[in-house]
Amino acid sequence: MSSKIFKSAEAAFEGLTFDGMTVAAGGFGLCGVPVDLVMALKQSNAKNLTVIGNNVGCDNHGMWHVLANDQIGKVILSYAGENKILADAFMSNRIEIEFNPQGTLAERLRAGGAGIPAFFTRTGYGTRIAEGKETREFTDRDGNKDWYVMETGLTADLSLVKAWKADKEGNLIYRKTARNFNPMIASAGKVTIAEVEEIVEIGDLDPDSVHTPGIFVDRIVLSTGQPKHIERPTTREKEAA
Amino acid sequence: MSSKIFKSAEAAFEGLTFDGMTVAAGGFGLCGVPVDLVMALKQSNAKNLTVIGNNVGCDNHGMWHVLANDQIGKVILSYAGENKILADAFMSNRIEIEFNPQGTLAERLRAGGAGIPAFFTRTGYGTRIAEGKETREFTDRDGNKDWYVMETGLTADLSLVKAWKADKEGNLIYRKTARNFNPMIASAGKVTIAEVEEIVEIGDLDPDSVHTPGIFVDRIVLSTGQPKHIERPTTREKEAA
Amino acid sequence: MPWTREQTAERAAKELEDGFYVNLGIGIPTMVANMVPKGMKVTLQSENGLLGIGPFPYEGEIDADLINAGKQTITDLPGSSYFSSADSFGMIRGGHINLSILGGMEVSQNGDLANWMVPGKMIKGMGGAMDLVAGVRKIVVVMDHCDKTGGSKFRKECTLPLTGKGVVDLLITDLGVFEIDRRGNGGSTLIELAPGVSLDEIKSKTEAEFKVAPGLA
Amino acid sequence: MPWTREQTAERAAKELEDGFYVNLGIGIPTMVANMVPKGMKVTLQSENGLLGIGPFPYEGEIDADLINAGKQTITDLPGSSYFSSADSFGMIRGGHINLSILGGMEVSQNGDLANWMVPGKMIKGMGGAMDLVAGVRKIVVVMDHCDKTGGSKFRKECTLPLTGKGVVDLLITDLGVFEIDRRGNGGSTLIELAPGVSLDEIKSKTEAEFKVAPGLA
Repeated sequence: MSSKIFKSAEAAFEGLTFDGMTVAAGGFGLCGVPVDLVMALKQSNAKNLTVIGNNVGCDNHGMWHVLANDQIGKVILSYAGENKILADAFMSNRIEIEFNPQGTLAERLRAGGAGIPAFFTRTGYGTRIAEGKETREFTDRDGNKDWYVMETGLTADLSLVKAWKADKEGNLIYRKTARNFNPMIASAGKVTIAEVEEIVEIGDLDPDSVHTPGIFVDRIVLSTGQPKHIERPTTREKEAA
Repeated sequence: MSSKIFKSAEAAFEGLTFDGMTVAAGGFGLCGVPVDLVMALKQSNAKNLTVIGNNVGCDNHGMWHVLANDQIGKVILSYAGENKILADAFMSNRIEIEFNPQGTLAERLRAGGAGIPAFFTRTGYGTRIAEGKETREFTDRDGNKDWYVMETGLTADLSLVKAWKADKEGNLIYRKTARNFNPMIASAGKVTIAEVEEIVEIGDLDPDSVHTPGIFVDRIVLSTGQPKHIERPTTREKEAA
Repeated sequence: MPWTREQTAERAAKELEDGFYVNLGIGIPTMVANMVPKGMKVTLQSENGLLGIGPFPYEGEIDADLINAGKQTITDLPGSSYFSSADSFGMIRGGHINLSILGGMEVSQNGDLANWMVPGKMIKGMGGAMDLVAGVRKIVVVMDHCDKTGGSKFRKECTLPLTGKGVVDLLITDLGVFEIDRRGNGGSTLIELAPGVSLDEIKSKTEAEFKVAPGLA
Repeated sequence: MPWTREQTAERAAKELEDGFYVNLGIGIPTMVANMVPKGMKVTLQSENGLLGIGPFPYEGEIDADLINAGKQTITDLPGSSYFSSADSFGMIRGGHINLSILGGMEVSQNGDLANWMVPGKMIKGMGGAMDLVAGVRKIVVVMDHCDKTGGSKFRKECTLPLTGKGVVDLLITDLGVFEIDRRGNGGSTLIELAPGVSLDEIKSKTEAEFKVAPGLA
């Protein structure tokens, strides 16, 4: 009986990377990013990657390191802000960016994981996003006729996700808004590696509360516990007593 | 601030039913069926209903009562077994049955709730289920070309679901395999009523463990606690000590 | 006198109704969060996966795993729920959010909205804006009436790339409020003027064609 | 001598591999659950929303909220997880289940399967069968070689309405085992004979065309 648990991010990467591969990584901004796995991707030095994620890191953080190492040929994302290297590479045509509406990107990844090759969405109809895509009219539940755009499912050769807890079956539980794109990305990978803050014993997770069933997770590594960065720490004043 | 909590299934139905309406109800066999709500649907006496569900009750249970009361004109389901009235009505052309593969039905309801008017699935290609539907070839993640069938999203005028626990926001948690079709049906209703075994205080549910966020639930009723029936009670012998 | 940013937000807050689920964009729309009338229950959604946004945390209580769509640290509330981005946009696309209040760069008289890119400049991306305008039941756009050079941002046709076509229901600027009949092809109607703003002034500053509601003419 | 039901199930169990996620149909396939070799980890999925099916419960410990796709009461295991029908069939359709073992009424030489309806009889419905054969990586069908009147159920073309077109990878009958190259159009190949069953016998009882693996001829 082979174990899904690997000693380190590097060990978990063994045999998985190749030039030209597609890698999907979870996270929204700096929240819920598998930072150790992303650094292992950098260390793999695999080139000409297509990277899928809501964003590809931001200055000095996350997937930015892989970008700065000149490993990425194309990114599929919804948001490219706060990332100077990406902006420079894009403006000088050294990288291809495929912009996706955030919900469309999330749904494309879910579809890829769920065996849905294509679906229709109203999002983006009549905009640049719909150019070159099939469009079609459907009637919604209120009887309104609207035009919809056909979008395709997305899968990845390798998916990297960040979770809060895992058990040894690979069942995952995410924490608060660090869940974001991770569940769909876990399901969309041919191989999925999960970086987690805690590995618990079989039976310690409530089976009704598992977010990602272990079937979607091939390898698990315990996070090295790098501090979590925050893009925009925002607080309020304590009211006077 | 109006409350989502109603005193009884009958009270929760007020103003919601009309002849010719579409009603979706959760449950798989007799598991996870909103039995009080289904009886309230019977009492409403609304006629010529289209009913969506994995099955429409089985002999003497659940939606069978609504069927026996001659309220249903069409059913959209994946399984019609163990239901003599349905079989008789179907064989004598008194009811229309639209058979759906179970996964296609589940996905159609999810799609309806998520604003996806249509999607493609390999399920049913080359079978009777695909007759009259658009088909198309796509390449999967392994490079295999396959033919897929276009299926449409489903919504309902009224959705009836069964959950284990609800808080006053309408956040729902289901229990074990009683979850089944309930989450998608909750999302696919113009109006959704939840029948629950326990109503807890705001803040008593772990926000990371909510299955159906309250946004999908309009009205909540506490179950009257009818005994849960089991179609095929199956046990094993205790091993000798 | 044109409305201030705060007054514009207050006008937008009048679109809230009891029991509404609402998504607020960045900037003036965010200010609406603090303007919910007493006794009214409004639940705020953050499209990165939270229903029930609470106030900003106290210092020392910030949680890196709990941010809003603008990447600010926030809190949750009793009765909140978390979900994935796919489920979040299922909510949005499926029409379950009652109202979204968003900023804009340009709005056209038939309800087109442009608010995501300026050609020639680095594109940050549309994030969730295209999904929100396509899916949310009612779209309210809040923006300055004119750009920095005095040009009208409420136009016959948008000149910038669109975020959505025929999606805006209500446009609130610092000069007034326009209803847009985006489904019925009834065009735009001026329904309110900021105090001290004349019909002539708003007409002279608007490229879009619009009707004027009775009582304002 | 043809294989018994138990022996057929045992042959099907040889398709299990360590770490596999497996969905078992009703009847003979269900028997495979008890034939997992020691030391091999196999996780059983129930398409109504459970990964990690345990044994049947002891009397007095049955739970109406915990059933399998055949509506029998079951148990879960440490490490199990529950999910919705949409997520369950996402797993199935998305190719995450390694193996499904199902019963059949007819199989064709190119891998078509019929197992859900007989025209003129009441149709119970296909339940999850069409999704399983369309989505699971490897489909093994277990069925009697002949019907009650001695007619071949392994045919050139199915006569009954299909459950899936070109979906069966391996057919195990009481007389032998056939590999079907459903993607490569390589047709069917007899790869095993039940003990005491001759090549002539299986040929005489089979309508489908098939090659014979070296060593069996």
